[in-house]
This record gives sequence, C-alpha cells and structure tokens, in this order.
Amino acid sequence: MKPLNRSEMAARVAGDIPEGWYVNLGLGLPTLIPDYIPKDREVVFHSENGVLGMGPVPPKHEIDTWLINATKQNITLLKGASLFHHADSFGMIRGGHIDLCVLGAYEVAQNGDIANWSTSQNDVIPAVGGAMDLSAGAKRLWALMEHTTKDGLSRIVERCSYPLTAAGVVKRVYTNLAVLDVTPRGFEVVDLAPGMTFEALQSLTSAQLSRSE
Amino acid sequence: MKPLNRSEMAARVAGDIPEGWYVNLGLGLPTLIPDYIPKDREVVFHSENGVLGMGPVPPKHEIDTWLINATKQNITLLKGASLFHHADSFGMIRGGHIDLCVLGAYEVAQNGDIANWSTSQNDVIPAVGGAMDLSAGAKRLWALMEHTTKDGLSRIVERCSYPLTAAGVVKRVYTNLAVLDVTPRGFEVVDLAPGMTFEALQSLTSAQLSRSE
Amino acid sequence: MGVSCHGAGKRVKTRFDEPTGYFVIDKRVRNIEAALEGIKDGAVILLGGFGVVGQPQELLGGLLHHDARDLTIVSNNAGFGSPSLPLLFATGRVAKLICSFPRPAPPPFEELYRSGKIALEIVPQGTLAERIRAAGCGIPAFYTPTAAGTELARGKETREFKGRTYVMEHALHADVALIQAWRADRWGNLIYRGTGRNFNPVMAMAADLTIVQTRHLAELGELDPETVVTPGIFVDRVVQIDSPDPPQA
Amino acid sequence: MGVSCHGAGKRVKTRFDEPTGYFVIDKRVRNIEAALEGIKDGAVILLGGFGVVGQPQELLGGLLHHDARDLTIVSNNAGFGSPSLPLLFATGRVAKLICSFPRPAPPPFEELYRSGKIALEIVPQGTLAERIRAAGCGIPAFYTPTAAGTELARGKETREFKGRTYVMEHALHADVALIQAWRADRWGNLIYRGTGRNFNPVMAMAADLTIVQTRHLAELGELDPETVVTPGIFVDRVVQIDSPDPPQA
Repeated sequence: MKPLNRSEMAARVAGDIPEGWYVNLGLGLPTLIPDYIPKDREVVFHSENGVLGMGPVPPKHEIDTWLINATKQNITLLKGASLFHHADSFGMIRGGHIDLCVLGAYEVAQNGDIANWSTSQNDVIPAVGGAMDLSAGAKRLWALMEHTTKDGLSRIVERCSYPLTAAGVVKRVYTNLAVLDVTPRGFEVVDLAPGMTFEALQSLTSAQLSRSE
Repeated sequence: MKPLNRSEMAARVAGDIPEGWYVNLGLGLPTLIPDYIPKDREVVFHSENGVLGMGPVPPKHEIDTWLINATKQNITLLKGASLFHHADSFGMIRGGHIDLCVLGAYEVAQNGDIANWSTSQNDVIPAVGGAMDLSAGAKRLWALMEHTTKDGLSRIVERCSYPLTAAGVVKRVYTNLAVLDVTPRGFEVVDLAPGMTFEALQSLTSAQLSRSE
Repeated sequence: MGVSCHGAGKRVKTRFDEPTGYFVIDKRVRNIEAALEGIKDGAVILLGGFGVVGQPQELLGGLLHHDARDLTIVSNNAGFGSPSLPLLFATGRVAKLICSFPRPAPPPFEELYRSGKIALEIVPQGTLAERIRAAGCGIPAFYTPTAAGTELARGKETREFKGRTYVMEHALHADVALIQAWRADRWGNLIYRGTGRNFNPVMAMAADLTIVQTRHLAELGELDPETVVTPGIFVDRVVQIDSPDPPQA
Repeated sequence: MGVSCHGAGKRVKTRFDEPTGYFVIDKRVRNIEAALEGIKDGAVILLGGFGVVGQPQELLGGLLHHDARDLTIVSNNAGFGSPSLPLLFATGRVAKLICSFPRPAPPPFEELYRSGKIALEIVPQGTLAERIRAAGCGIPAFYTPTAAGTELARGKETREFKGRTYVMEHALHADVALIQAWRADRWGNLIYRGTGRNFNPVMAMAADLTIVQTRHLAELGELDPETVVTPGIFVDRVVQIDSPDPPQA
C-alpha cells in the first residue's frame, strides 16, 4: 500500500472539480490544487481577500506585489478576473455563491462536523480567518487532509475533539488513503489509494466506515 | 404681509446650508434649492438612486439620458461626482453620512414627527420611496412646506393626523410664513416672513409657538 | 479513481470550444427566448431599474410572451414611463408587486389594484435594497431604524439597541433577476452606465437565476478587473440587445 | 433672515480658495501629524489592509509618536510582515486587538498576549467585514450562519430562520479609520489598487474620523465617477505619501 503524497492528493481533488465551478481554497494543502486542474477546464478560483479569477503564481520578474491571495502569496489575474472589497467577498461566500470550498482540517466527524481552526492549547494564539465563513457559506465543503496524525491517530472521527469550525457541513473528505463521502449513514468509502483495502482503512479509522453502494 | 413664494422659500433654505455639507433633497419644492445655493459655496448633492455630486439640469442638447435624479429628471455630474448602487446609496443615508435632508411634508408635529407619504385615503395608491429611510437616517431633517392647506388648515400641528413617515426627527421647518425650530419645548419661531407678526403666525398655526430666546 | 461531479453546477453555463478543445464558461445565450427559458408559475422576479433607467425593457417584453403566471414582481416603481411593465400587468399574470414607489401608476396597475386583483407590498426604498442585498449575502434578517413607529412597521418585530427602536427585516430572495447592464463578457462580469446601476447589482446577487440583457458584449479580459461592478459569479445568462437609450426624462 | 448653521459640519474640511473667492471642500492635510490630530485615549481604530497589502504603513508609523493610549485596534491580522504594527504593540499603548487571524503573531504581540497585557477578540473574517459594513450603513445588528454551533458563538444570541441556526452580530463602529488608497482627490473620493482594496472601503464608512493615506493625488474630476470605490462622503482627511509598494510576498 502506498499512501498518496501531497501532490497526488491535490491532483485527486482537482480531477473531481468540473469546469465552470467557482472554487475557494483554504490555506496549506488545498493551495496546490490549481496546478492539477486539467488544462481544458475553466475553473474560477476565488480568494476571500477580494479576487475572482485568480491565476497562477507569477515568475519573479513579473510580480505585482499589490496582488496577493488569502495565503498572502503573490498571484496573477486571469482574463475575466474581478476585484472587490471584503464585505462583498464574504457576501459571495455567505450567500452560497461559491460552488466549492476545499479546506484542510484537524478532524472531520461522521456527522459532517469539521475542526480546523483551534487546538485549544493555550500555547497557540487562536486564529480563525475565513474558515468559519467558508464552512458555513459555500455550496459544498470538501476536506483535504492526512488520514491520521503523525502518531497514527485517526483524524476521521465519530465526534470532533477539537473546537468546531462548523457543524454538519462537510460533504466529502480526501485523504492520503481514501476518498470518503459524508452521508446520513456516516462515512462511505468512495475510493481507496492504490493497494489500500477497505479493511485496512477501517483499522486506521476511528469512525465506522461503510462501502459505497 | 406677503408670504414667501416657492422660489423665495427655496432660497431661504439654501442660504442656511453651509459649504461642505452633503445634502439630499426630497421630491417637489426641495428640488428648487440648488438653484439658490450661493455660488461661492461647495455643497454636494446626493440623489438616492446612486449619485453624489449631482449638478444642474443640462441644456437639452447635452442630455445624457442615463443620468437621472430621484425625481427622474435628467441631471449632470459635477467634477468629483461618484456613482454607486442602491444598497450603498441607502447605506450612506441610513448610516448617518448625509448632513441634511430637506423633505416636503403634509404635516409636522411639535414633537418632530413628520407625515409626508400617505394621506390614508383609499383612492390614492400608497407610495413611500426613500422618505422613511431619509427621515430616519439623515443627520438633520428639515421640512419645507406651505404653512397651511389650501383651505387654511394648519400643517404645523400638535400631533400628526396622517400616517407618520418617521417619529421625532424634524429639526427645523421652513414654511411660506416662518422658520420654526423643533425643540424639547415644541415649536420655536426663528424667523418670520416680511410683515408677519408672531401673533398673526400663531393664529394661523394649530400648534403652540414660542419665541426664540 | 475518477468519481465525477460533472454537471452538478446547474448555475454555470459552460460549452465545449471546438477550436481550442477546452470546456469554457460561456453564459451568453442567443436570444430573449433562450434567456427567459424555465421561468416557472409563481416565480418571484427581481426587476432592475429606477424608473426606466436600467430597467431591462427587452427582457420584460419577452416576458409578455412567456406563459409563467402568478408572478411576484419586485421593482422600485410600478412601471411609470416603462413601455413593457404596464403591458405585463395587463396580461393579468402578475399576482403581486413589491415596490417602494408605485406612483404614478400606469392605468392597468391602478385598475388591478383597485379591484383587488393584484397585491401590493410597499417597502421603503432603502429597506428594499438592503433586504435584496441581504438575500444575496446570506443574511436572513437585519435591523433597521427605517419605518420604526410607522404603519409600515405594523406587525413587524422591533427591538431596542442603545435606546433607539429598530425594525427587523427579512432577506428578500428571488427565483429570477432581470438585469440591465451596459457591458458584459462571457463570464458574466458586468459594468453599468450612469444611474442605470441602481438596483441591478444587488438584484443580480439575490436570485437563483440571474438573467442579464447587455447593450455591449466585451471580450474576456477587456473589462478592467478594478472596475467590474458585478462579478460574473452572480450571473447565469447574458443576452446582447441593441436596446435604445432611455427616453428623455 | 440669516440664521446660520455654519461650522456645524465637523466632519467636512472646507477652505477659502483665494484665487476664486470660493469656499471649497478640501480634505487634504499637509502631513501625517496633521492627519492624526485629535485621536484620543481609548479610541477604537479600524486599520485597513490584509497582511501588509493595503495597510497604511506611514499612518501607523505616525501613530507610534502619538500620545493616545489604551487603544483598540481592529485589523484582520496582528501585524505579520508589517513594519509598523508590531512596533505599536511594543509601545504598550494598545489595550485590545479585534482580529480574525493573528497568526503568525510578531514577538511583541505574542508576549503581551501571553502575559495578559493585551486583550484579543477573535472574529471570523466575514463577520468582521460585515459588522464593520453594518456600522457604516446604520444596521445595528444582523444574523449570520457563520460560527453557529462553535466556540465563537458562545454567549451570543442565536435564532432559527427556516430551520437553520444563525448568530446575532452587532455593528462594529469606530472612532477612527486608517485607510490606504491608491488615488484620491480633494473631495476624498478613493480608488484602490489590486487586493489593496480589502477592508479599506468598509472601514472608511464606519468611523467618526476617516483618515486616508494615498499614493497619488488626483485633480477633482480626474477620477471617473463610474470607478470611484469610496465616495468622498466617507472621508475626512487625505494625506499624500510616497509609500513604497508592498514587499514581495
């Protein structure tokens, strides 16, 4: 069994995004996704700091430092891009106009709860950014994350132990081991990494899994 | 005694508007005011359909029919003008950014209530437009109106008989007979039309008047 | 692997572009009929414009030949000066008008109103704009000082904040928005002209199906990102129409 | 006749223009000191910018030499990458930060936070933007789905609309807004550049005193009315600063 690496995980998500969708990507792993969108598909990337139609990171000599994304990397604008202020940008998000948001997560629970903003440890300053707005507002929320912690603990859980970002909103989880749908009956395995079996996945997962029908 | 005519009424108000104010004018009589602003004062006129920096009505051959004011007359834009949408425009109004709104009125009461949108008669279709937003939102509301009805009934009243546009908001009333301030003690006479006396004014007014101190 | 979510984006129009072999976003439709396709009986329709300026006359004209009935129209005016809205009222297919200023009302509206055949909800103009924006921005309700203590607040919940009374108002969401723009591209980015902007940008945000008539089409990339007023995300269909300028007022 | 209301418009800067003999609106001030005049102890200050882009560095720098204490700063970030904000924290004159994402926090903030010398209120980014807009638009409170069912809604009023739970949020009004613009004219009309827009337009609306640093001054009439983002009505003071572009990210 070979878990997907970070690039493969991003590519796995990218392949499932249809042309024409408006997509917001969270910090970390999700920011790799645009590189793997098939070139023949127009997908429009939204950045919550006021950009629609975000293009790739520019070569150094072409950087306009007035253009950044939510991760605060310099970006480019595609033809068809638009710029707007923060209240308008989060109006798009909260109003359900973003087709898809892909967020990293500490934990996702079988009822669709997501925890990705705070580990409740006093030694880290809490920071939420736009994660709660995106979780509550996007038409679909997908999580992209390692299946387990470095210590081998399952991040796919019956119930989140960390403080919630939003309740009952995750539709699908992409991990380095599998793709899971969140259904009224809990997690359903949609796909497995090469060489991974349902039984092996279950043994690494604290929540109950079921097979896709 | 000679009551002010419509132009004189508009001029009387115009003379009291200092340079630098942002001013919204209601339908009817108030629309005459800009013609009488002293030419050496910059006053910025707001129109609730999305204009700040409204200029005078243009000569026929220079009309851009895409530019209208709230009365739906063609207008011009001054240097420094800006255009915006309705939610932004009423954000300005409701948010207390308009220094002054001058409205026509059926009645103004001694507690500052104003009635200017509906006569409650079933034979007229009710229409409120922006009058309630302007009354509730502008920093100052002045009323500009005839002192009495055609039948000689006072429009300056103890209590409005028509449905209210807003409660307790009028600061000053300009009529063809006088200028009145609305104070915690009721109407105070600030100014009289040429030849008008306090006693004559009181006899034409159903609300109690007091002299300005 | 290969689970596809393809086609789930009902709001977005894409097409296969033969020369490039790409699947591209293209919200342009051929004509008014195609633009108005799928409007259903009972639809709530936001109608842009302040008076006739910015009011999408040709889309309205198309609605005259449509078969959807029992419509609710949301519009600042009742059709004064508009060539098409009074004709739409005359068809008897409008059940309700939500409006701030239905005066002067054109004869068909006046008559339907007097005979009780059309319902009228009067909403203060700023509250109307904010209720529509709220719907577009995912705000179900908000408080406003407008109309507090008046007939138009009757039956509405009120609440005090810092000693002042405010009225609770609800988001006004719609099935369809009919919008007039000055320039548009195939992604649905819009720019307006003059006071033709008015209610159009907030209405474009607040409907399940936003239909735009534009005077001019622009190539993708021609509209400056800094000056786009309505980003394409809010728009479903764009039809180019050589509509005349508004008449002299 | 001749009762004058002269001078009552405290927000508006006018001056007598000798060549024309006119009293004109002119919000330009000479330097940063003049721009920051009158900020008081205990002031709530809205600070534009997302990261450093659009953050008014030179106004912030001026605030370092100001004597106002016990300040509340409202800013999306805690000063990561900013030359000036960490120095302001280091002065000990900031009592509270209202912020969506204070990570990574610069050392002085981290230290003050750990020792309990600075209060921190975490607000979801969209709620922060909407609370500020609400203050600018006269909306005292609104409902949002954001944060419902989370720690950040603890102690807040919630309410169901159509079966979903929403949190009531209050307007966030301020004494002062510090804004960075790209171009400005003497009426205070503003245009931004790129993503330097971010919080600046809503913050400009929500303060009693809105202070703008602009890279470029434009003659009145040079800015296209169709493309002005912040109309001058929201602006009190404008100071032109040859600030450098944001650093490479």
